Amino acid sequence: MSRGRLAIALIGLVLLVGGLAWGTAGSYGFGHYHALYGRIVARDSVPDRSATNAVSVTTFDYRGFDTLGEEFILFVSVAGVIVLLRRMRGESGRDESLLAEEDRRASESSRWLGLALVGPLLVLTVYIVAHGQLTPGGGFQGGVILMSAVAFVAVGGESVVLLRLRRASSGVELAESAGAAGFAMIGFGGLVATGTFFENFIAKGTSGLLTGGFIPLANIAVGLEVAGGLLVVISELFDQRFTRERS
Amino acid sequence: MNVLLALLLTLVGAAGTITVTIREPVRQTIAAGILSLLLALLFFALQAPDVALSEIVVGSIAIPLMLLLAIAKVRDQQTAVEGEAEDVGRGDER
Amino acid sequence: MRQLAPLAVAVPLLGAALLVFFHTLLPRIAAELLALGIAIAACVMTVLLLVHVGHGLTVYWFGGWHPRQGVAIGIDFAVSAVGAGLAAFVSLLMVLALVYGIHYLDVRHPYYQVLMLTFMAGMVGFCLSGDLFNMFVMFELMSVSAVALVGYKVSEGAALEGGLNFAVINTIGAFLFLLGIALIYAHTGALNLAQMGASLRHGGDDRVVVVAFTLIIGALLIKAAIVPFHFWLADAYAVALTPVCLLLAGAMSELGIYGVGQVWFTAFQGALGSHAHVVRPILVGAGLLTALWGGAMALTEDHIKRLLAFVTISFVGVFLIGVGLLSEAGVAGTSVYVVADGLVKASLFACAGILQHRLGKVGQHRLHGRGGGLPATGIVFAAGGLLIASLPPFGPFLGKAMIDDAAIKAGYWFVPALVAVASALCAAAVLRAGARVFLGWGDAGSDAPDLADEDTEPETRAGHDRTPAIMFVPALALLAGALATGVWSGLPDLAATAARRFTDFGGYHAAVFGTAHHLGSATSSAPEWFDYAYGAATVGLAVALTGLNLWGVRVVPGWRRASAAAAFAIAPIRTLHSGRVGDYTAALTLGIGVLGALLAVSLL
Amino acid sequence: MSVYPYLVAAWLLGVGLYGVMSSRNYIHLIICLTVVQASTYVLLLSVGYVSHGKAPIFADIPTSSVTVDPVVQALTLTDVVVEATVVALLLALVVQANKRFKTVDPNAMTRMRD
Repeated sequence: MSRGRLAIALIGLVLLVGGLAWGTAGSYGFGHYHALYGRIVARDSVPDRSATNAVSVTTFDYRGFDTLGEEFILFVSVAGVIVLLRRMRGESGRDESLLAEEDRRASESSRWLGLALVGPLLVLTVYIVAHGQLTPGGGFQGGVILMSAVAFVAVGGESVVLLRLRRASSGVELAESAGAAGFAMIGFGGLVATGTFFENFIAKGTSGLLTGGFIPLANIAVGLEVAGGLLVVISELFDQRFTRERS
Repeated sequence: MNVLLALLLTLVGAAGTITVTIREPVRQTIAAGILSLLLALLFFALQAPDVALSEIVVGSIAIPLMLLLAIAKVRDQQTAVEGEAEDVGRGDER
Repeated sequence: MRQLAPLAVAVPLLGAALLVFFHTLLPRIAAELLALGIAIAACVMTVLLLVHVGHGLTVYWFGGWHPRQGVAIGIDFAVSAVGAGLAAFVSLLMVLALVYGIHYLDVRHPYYQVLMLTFMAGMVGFCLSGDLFNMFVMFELMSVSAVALVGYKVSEGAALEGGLNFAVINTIGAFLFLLGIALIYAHTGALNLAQMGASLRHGGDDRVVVVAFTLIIGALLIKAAIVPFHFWLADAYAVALTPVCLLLAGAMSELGIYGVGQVWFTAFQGALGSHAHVVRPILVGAGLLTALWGGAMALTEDHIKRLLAFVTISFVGVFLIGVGLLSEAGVAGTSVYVVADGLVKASLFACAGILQHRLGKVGQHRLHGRGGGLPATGIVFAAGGLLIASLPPFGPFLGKAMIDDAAIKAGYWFVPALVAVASALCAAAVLRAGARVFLGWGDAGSDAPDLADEDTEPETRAGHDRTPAIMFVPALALLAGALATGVWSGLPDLAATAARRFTDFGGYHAAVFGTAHHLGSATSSAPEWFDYAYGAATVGLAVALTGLNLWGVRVVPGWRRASAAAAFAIAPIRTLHSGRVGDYTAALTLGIGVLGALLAVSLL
Repeated sequence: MSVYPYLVAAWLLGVGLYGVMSSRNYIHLIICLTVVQASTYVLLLSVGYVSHGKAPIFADIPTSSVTVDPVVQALTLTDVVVEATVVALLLALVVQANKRFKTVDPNAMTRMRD
C-alpha cells in the first residue's frame, strides 16, 4: 500500500469505524429491542398462517416480495457467471485427455463413498425443505445442502461427476429457471386467485406439513432454484480448469 | 449479555481480523470457513437458527468451494505462464 | 390500474426466468423479440401507471398485508408521479437499447436479454418502492445485473477491470446501505418509509439518526458517483456494451439521486428537516465539486466513451444540486433535467456505438477525420453537444433553467454561473471530439496516447460498411425526445405539481396509511429572462472553448503555455483516477467518514 | 457491555475495509469483502435481540413467549444470499481477468491509463 493511500485509508477508517461505534452506542443497549413490528409478526404468524416458524412466514409471506427480488438476484448472478465464463475465441473446448485422467483417478471406493453420502444428504434436504414453515431451515438451506451433496462427491475424488453434470447443464439450468419462474408464478397465483400480487392464496391448514398456505410451495421453488443455480456456478468454475487458451 | 455471547462475539472479531491478515489464498479460505462457523454459532446464540443454518451452508460449504475452484484455476494459469517464461529463458541461454 | 405497479416489476422477472427455461428451444431472434416485447409491455404499463397516479399517490400492499395497529407489516409500493415518471423513462430507454442491439450486437442469447430484463426490473422496482429494505433489494438486483453487463466483453482487459472496480465499490456501498438500514430500524422499528418518517418526526435528531443517514445517503451517492465516490464510474461506463451504456448513463446514476430525494423527503425530513440549512450546503457543495470535476476530466479525455462517462459524472453533480436544495422547485427542475439530459447522453452513447461499429475505434485521435463518411451521425453528435451546453429552448435548457431558478431562490446565486461553466466544459469536450472525428478539424495530435484503443474490440457482427437503421434510429429518436421536452410548454407545471407531491411528507404518510389527502397543483415560472442569458453564455463559452482547443495554438499568442499550465494543474486529478480498487476504496472510506463528521459536527 | 456487539460489528467493518484497501490479490480481496459483510450480519441480528428471548419458532414454545425479532432475521437471510451471489460474480470476473492480465493483483490491472 502506497503511503498516500495508507494515510487516506487510516483517516477514513478512524472516522468511519469511530462514527459507526459512536452512533450505535447512542442506540438502545443490546437486548432491549422493543419495536412493535417484530412483536406483531411474532405474535400473528401462528394465527395468520398456522405455521410455527415466524421467520419463514416473514420471509415468504409478510415480506414475500423481498424474497422474490432476492431469488432473482441469485438467478441473475448465475446468468452473469454463465455469460462471464463463456468460451471466447481462442479458447479450446474441454481437454478430453485431462478428463480421462480425472476419470482414472476416481477410484472405485471413493465412488461408493460418494454414493453412500448422497443418500442421507438427499433425505436431509427433503426434510429441511418440507419443514421450512415449521422449524428452522427451508428451501434456501435445503437447496445448498443438495448442492453440497454433489460437492461432497467431488471432494471424495469424484470430480468427474461435476463434468458429467456440466454435460447435463441444460437440465440443471432447467431446474434453476423453473424454480425462479415458479416463485414468481406463486406471486401471480395470488393476483389471479385473490386480486393482490403475492397474496397467500392457499388455505393455511391446521397443523403439520401442509400449513402456511403457499409457503411449502415457495420453499420447494427456492430449493430448486438455489440448488440448480449454485450447481451451475460451481460447475462453470470447475469447467474452467479444463479450458485451455490456444496460444 | 451473557458470557457465551461475549465469548462468541470476541471470537468472531478475532477470526475476522485473522482472516484479513492471512495473505495466502487457500489458508485464507479455510480461515473464512472457520469465521463462518463461528458466525453460525453466534447466530444460534442470538436465537437465529434459520440464519445460522444458512450461514453454515453458504459460508462453510458453497463459498469455500467456489473459492477453491477459482484458486485452482488461477494457479493452473499462472504455473502455465511461468512455464512458458522458463522455456523462453532457456531458449535465450541456448 | 393499481395492479400495474407490481406487474411492471414482476412481468420482466417472470419473462427472464422463462427465457432461460426455454433457452434450448428459442432461436436468437425469438429471444430478442420476446425481450423487446416484455420491455415494451413494461413501458406501456409504467406510462399508464404515471397517468393513473396523476397528482396523487398510488399505494399497493403486497400480499394484501395492510398496516396493523398503525405498523406496516408488509411491503408497499408507494408510487408518486416522480417515481412512475422515472420508471417509465427507464423502461423507454430499455426498449430503445434492446432495439439497438437486435441482430447486430455480438451477444450470447438469451442471457444478455435476461440480464437486461432483470436490470430493468430492478430499476423500476427501485423507483416504485415505498420500503427501505425493498429499495435495497431492488438496488442489488440492478447492481448485480449491471456488473455482469459491464464485464460482458470478457476478452477485453479493460472491461474486466471496469467490471471488478464497479462490483467491489458498489458491493461496499450495498453493505453501508444495510448497516444504515439496521441502525434506522433499531431506532424507528420501521422499514416502511412513511412509518419511518412519522417515527422520526417524534424521535428527534439523535446521533443514531445522523449516522444512519450518513450511511444510507453515502451508499446512494456511491451509486450516483458523486466525488469522491465516482472513480468506478468512468472505468465501468467506458467499457460496457453500447446499449447498456444507454441505460447506465441515461438512468442508473440518476436513480442514486432519486434515492437521496426519496429517503430525505419521506423518512429523514421529519428528524433533520429543521437542520436543512446544514444539510443543503453539504449536498450542493458536493454536487458543484462533482459537476466541475467531471467537466474538467471530460476535456482531458481522448477515449470517447470515457469522455461521455465523465460528462455523466458532471451532470449527476448538477442533479445532486437540484435535489440537494431540498425544495419543491429543485426537485421539479431535476425531474425535467434528468429526463432531457438522460436522452441526450443516451443519444451520444448511441453515436459512439455507431462509430465503434463502423470504424472499430473510439479514440478521438485514432479517428481523426475518419468520421467524414458519417454525416448523419455527425449531425446528431454535434446537436447532442449543443444540447449539453443547454441551448435554448430545448429540454436540457429547460431543466437547467428550473434548477438555476430554484438555486437563486434558495440564496445560492453563484450556482447558475458555476453550473454553466461545468456544462460548457462538458459540451466543449463533446463538440471538440465531434469536430475532430467527423470534420477532421484541429491537429491530428500524433503524440496522444493510443492506449485507450489497445484492446477495444468490435462489439458488433460483420457488416461494418454501413450503419444499420436499428442503430441510427434510436440515436435520432433519443435526440428528438430531448428536443421535444423543451418545446412542451406544459411540462414545467406538471413537474412542479409532481414535485409538490414528492416533497410533501404529510400527504405521503396519509396516503400510505389510508387517508385521502388532496394537494393542489403547482406552477413553475421558468424559464426567466436571465435563464436565456445563462443558456446563451454557456453555448458561447462551449463554442469558444472548442475553438481554442482546436486552433488555440495558432490563433491566441501564449495559448500553448496556458494549455500546458492547465494540463499541469489537472495532472494530479488525473492521477487520482488510478484504476486501482484499493485507492478507490480508500477514497470512499474517507468520503463517507468526512460526510459523517460534517453532518455530526453541524447537526449536534 | 451493552454495546459490545455493535463495537464488534464496527470492528469487522474496519478490518474488512482495511483488507480490501491493502489487498494485493483479488481472491484475498473477495474474502475481505465477506468479512465486511459479516459486520452487517452481526449488527442486524444484534439490534433485534431481546434479552432472554427465544427464537421466533413456535414449534416447541407457546405463542405467548417472548422472542427475538423475526424481521431482522428475514433481512439477514436475504443478506446471506447476496453474499453468495456477489462472491460468485466476482470470482468469475477474477478468473477471466487472470487470463488477460496473468495476475490477480488489483494494483497491476490498469489498462486504460497512460
